[in-house]
Amino acid sequence: MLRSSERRTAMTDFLLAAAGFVLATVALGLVRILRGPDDADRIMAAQLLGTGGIAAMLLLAQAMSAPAAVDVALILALLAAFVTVAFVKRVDRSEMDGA
Amino acid sequence: MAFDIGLVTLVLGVAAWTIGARETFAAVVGFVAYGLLLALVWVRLAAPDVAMTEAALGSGLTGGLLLGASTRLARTDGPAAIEKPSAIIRLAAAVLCTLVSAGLAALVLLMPEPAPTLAPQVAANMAATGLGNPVTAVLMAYRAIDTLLEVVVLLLALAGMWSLAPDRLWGGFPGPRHQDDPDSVLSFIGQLLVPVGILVGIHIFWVGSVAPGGEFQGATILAAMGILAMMAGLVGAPAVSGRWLRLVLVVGPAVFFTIGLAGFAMAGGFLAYPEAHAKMLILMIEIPVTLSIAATLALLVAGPPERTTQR
Amino acid sequence: MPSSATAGGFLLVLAIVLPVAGAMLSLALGGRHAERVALIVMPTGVVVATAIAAAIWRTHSVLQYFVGNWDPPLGVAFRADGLSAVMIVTAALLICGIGLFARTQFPTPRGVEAHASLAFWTLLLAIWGALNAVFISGDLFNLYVALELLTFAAVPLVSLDGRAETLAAALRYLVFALFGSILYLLGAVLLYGAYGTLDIVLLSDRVHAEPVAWATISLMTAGLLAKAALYPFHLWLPPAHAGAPAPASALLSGLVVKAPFFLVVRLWFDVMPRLSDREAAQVLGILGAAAILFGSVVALRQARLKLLIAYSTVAQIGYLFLMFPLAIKPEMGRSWSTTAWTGGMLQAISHAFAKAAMFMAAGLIAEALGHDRVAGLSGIGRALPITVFAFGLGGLSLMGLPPSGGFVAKAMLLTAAVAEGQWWWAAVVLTGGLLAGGYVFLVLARSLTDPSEPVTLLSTVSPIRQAIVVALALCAVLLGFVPLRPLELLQIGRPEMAIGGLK
Amino acid sequence: MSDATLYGLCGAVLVGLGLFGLIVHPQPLRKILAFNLIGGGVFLLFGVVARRGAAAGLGGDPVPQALIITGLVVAFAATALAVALLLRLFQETGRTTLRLDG
Amino acid sequence: MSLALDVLTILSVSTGAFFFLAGTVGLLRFPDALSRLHALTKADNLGLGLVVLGLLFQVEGFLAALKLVGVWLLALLAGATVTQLIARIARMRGSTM
Repeated sequence: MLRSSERRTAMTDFLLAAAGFVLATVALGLVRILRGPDDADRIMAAQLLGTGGIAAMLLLAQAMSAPAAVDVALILALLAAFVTVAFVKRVDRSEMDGA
Repeated sequence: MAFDIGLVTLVLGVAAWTIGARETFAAVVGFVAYGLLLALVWVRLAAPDVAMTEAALGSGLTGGLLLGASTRLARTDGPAAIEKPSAIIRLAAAVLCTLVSAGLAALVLLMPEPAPTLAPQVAANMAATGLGNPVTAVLMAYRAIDTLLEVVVLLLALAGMWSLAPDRLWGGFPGPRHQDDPDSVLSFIGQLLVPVGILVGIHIFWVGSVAPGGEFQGATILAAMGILAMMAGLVGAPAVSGRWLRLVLVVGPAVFFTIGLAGFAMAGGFLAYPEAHAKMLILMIEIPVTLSIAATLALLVAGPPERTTQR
Repeated sequence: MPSSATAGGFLLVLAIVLPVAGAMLSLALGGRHAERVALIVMPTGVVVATAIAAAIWRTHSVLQYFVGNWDPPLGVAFRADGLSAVMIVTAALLICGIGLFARTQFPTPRGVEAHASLAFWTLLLAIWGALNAVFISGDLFNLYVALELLTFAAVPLVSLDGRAETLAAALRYLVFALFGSILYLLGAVLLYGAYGTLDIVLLSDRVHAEPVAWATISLMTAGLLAKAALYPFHLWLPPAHAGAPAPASALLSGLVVKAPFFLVVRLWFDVMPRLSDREAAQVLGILGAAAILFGSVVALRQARLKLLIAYSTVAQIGYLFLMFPLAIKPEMGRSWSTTAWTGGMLQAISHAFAKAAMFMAAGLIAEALGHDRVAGLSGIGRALPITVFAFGLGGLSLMGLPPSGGFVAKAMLLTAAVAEGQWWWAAVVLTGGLLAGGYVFLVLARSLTDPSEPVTLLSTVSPIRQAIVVALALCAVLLGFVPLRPLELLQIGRPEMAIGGLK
Repeated sequence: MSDATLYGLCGAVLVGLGLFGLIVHPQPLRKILAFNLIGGGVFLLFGVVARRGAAAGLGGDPVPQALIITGLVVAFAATALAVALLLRLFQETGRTTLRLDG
Repeated sequence: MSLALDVLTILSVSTGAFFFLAGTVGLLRFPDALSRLHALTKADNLGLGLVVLGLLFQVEGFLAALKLVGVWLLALLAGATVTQLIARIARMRGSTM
């Protein structure tokens, strides 16, 4: 049976590792933005990156016992939505131009 | 440590991509990702206030601004329009930049131990400011003059941007027209997100006096929500010559100046606060300043006036 | 350096708050009020500037103010020594002259708000506030914010007319300026990392010769040179200064580029005096010499009057940097170094007046003729004698002919160069003067020739505006008559230099 | 090597990368992006300075942290002004490169 | 008790991380946009949701928990926008996608 303090460090390490894993996977998805082929894929990849970033931020908040990082995640979630809408506008426009 | 190495690798990878991507649009997406990763870095560096600013401003609002710009410039993005510098110049630039990086890296390794810091002095004087967040104390008390000048800088950037409008459009509305289709997804999202976002913005601003957060972060969120509402067609952009708009823009610095000058009478100095009322006075400055910054940031994203009619 | 705030320190606060609050007010009120606000702020600002100079002159010491009563390193200090005072007074006088000149150019019609005039008056006041902040702030980061304020106010002035060329010029100016700011900021970051403060006085005690200090001074100097348009960073200047409306050109060429130069002086002489050695200073001198020769030669070949004047600015900025190899000379006597230093600063001031007068004279000529082609100036000397006279007076100072401030300044640089055995700088000063004589003569000769057909002026030129231009040009000339005693004001606050060098 | 040093090295590389982009990209929008990238690197170096200055129960020196926030806001204003200029230029001329003979 | 919570956290967060991986693989490997979209939404909603769930076992206090859930809901909303949008693009382009 692990002592409580040891378990805390183990948990911290796990949460950090999980954050790193999530980040690494979604970053891989960025390749999609390069490859395209069209804007829909790019939006999806960016969306995935945003969500992954939020997840990593939340994990970090817990691992570092930094509750303020949850507020950062909140901001990220809001601004991700904002940037997504800016994307939408872009696609809207290029669609209209194409039509 | 392993996490940090991974994070640094990602940051550098995304940065390299932002520089190297062939298409401007892909580079902009890379930049947004760069900001997101930097926000994580700031948390790792025990700077949550900066993390919030980076997430909201560095990545979010700047990202939105640049996305808009890359859209409008998109049609000229073809390779024909661009002449690349010659291989020799590129090589020389690469050598120069490697040297710069190496030099800076050496300086990082040479940084003195123990590092000089003002943290003890900041902590020792916190009581006089009545604040619980040291970063806010620096921004609103010790170095309030920086913050005051910075608010002016923002407004001046806006005035400068407006001055780019041709005379016939002066007094008109900034940014392109957004259709307001009440049934659209966008409009629905806007109606849902904007109120939530405004609450979050106020929350972030409000906790700033005791915990990470503050006026710049809160104002940026409010600005983003304002732009979102405009993009969703919920509200129209205000005319740049509107009296009310001008008032909102200027009220922050005006109150800042007034309370700063009143400091001569109250506490014997410009931007000095009497200890008993420091917290209240700082709050009295922060509320209008947040409003002004939010409006200024939103209008900076919206751009110079481009049309004379709302519809 | 006093260890606490000094009496009269609040004047420094006013010097910043007054114009900046004025800028905010004109933006808020808009319309016709913008100009009125400026017209109220201008004389008040001159009073404040004079009061600052008087206070320093009377007490023979530095004015100091700790903002919010927080002592550095925690807080920000404002400090004004003699140099700051001279620059503040110069800025106040020039801005008043430019403002009065601009009244007809940026009138404010009843009812509708004209964007160019609102922007001009707001930006004029903002530039003034930013300049004063640059001259008195004692904190390197606060100076960064002030520099950015200056940039954001100056860049839009270039493209007030909204033509494609000026938009491109403004964008290029902005890119250079931002590049400069980021290098400057990087230097400030490294300084804080090494010494834990950004206060100029505290830093001057703590900095010693080590890699981080070398890196910092190189980065910050490079950044400031990009903003000051010293060769080879001059590319942005000619189109920007030539494309702007005449009063804006006067402001940009006369004052705005002097702010980064002023900071280079602060950096080399006040922040890191122990670091600035002669070898490094030679580099600045060589760039300055290159600027003088290149700028003058290119100016000679310009077909348009405003571009000619703009290239002349490139050259005259070069002179400012000749003072570095001459004034930084620790191993020999101080006296010649003081002479060179004073000469450099006097060059900054007299060029400010002369160049503002010349740009505004060119503006009047262009308004009257509808163009500013040098080849088409024939007969303008007869049609606008006063304007051309003012242009010539300004040119006198650029050439360094007596009697003018430029003459005294260049004579001081020359004397110091010869006395210190660095004769090559003397050769550059003389060659530059000859070349300047060439381009000024080119313009004057052309305007004094008889035209093939009589000159028709598109509009009458207001005598008041001509008078303002002449007054500014006369200021540049009168600086040459100032007995050297008032120049001691420049030395107040720099104990390391002996006054005796002035003779 | 401490975490702070690692991020410091990252900042150093970012400055170099951004500088490269600033020099080699002819399009102003890419230059603006590169400028922001350098800004990120410079602020990161400052953040490392702050982190190293952790003392008095604070996780980092709050003075540089506050200055970074100010710097980020100024950088945003610069970006917005540059973008507006670029878009206006594009409206007038239809071109997006900045040739020196222009 | 807290050991049980820790185990739940580890399980939940690991599953969440796996969904992120699945989403990325789907995004990279699936042949057409619609199936990629399908993979993405799963990863998005479930991945973050499971991470949040796992963290809920660790946080103390109702407000902190509420904030975590709030973050998830906001992210869901943004995800919904994307889904709607891509569906619209698909509609506009007809069957070319």
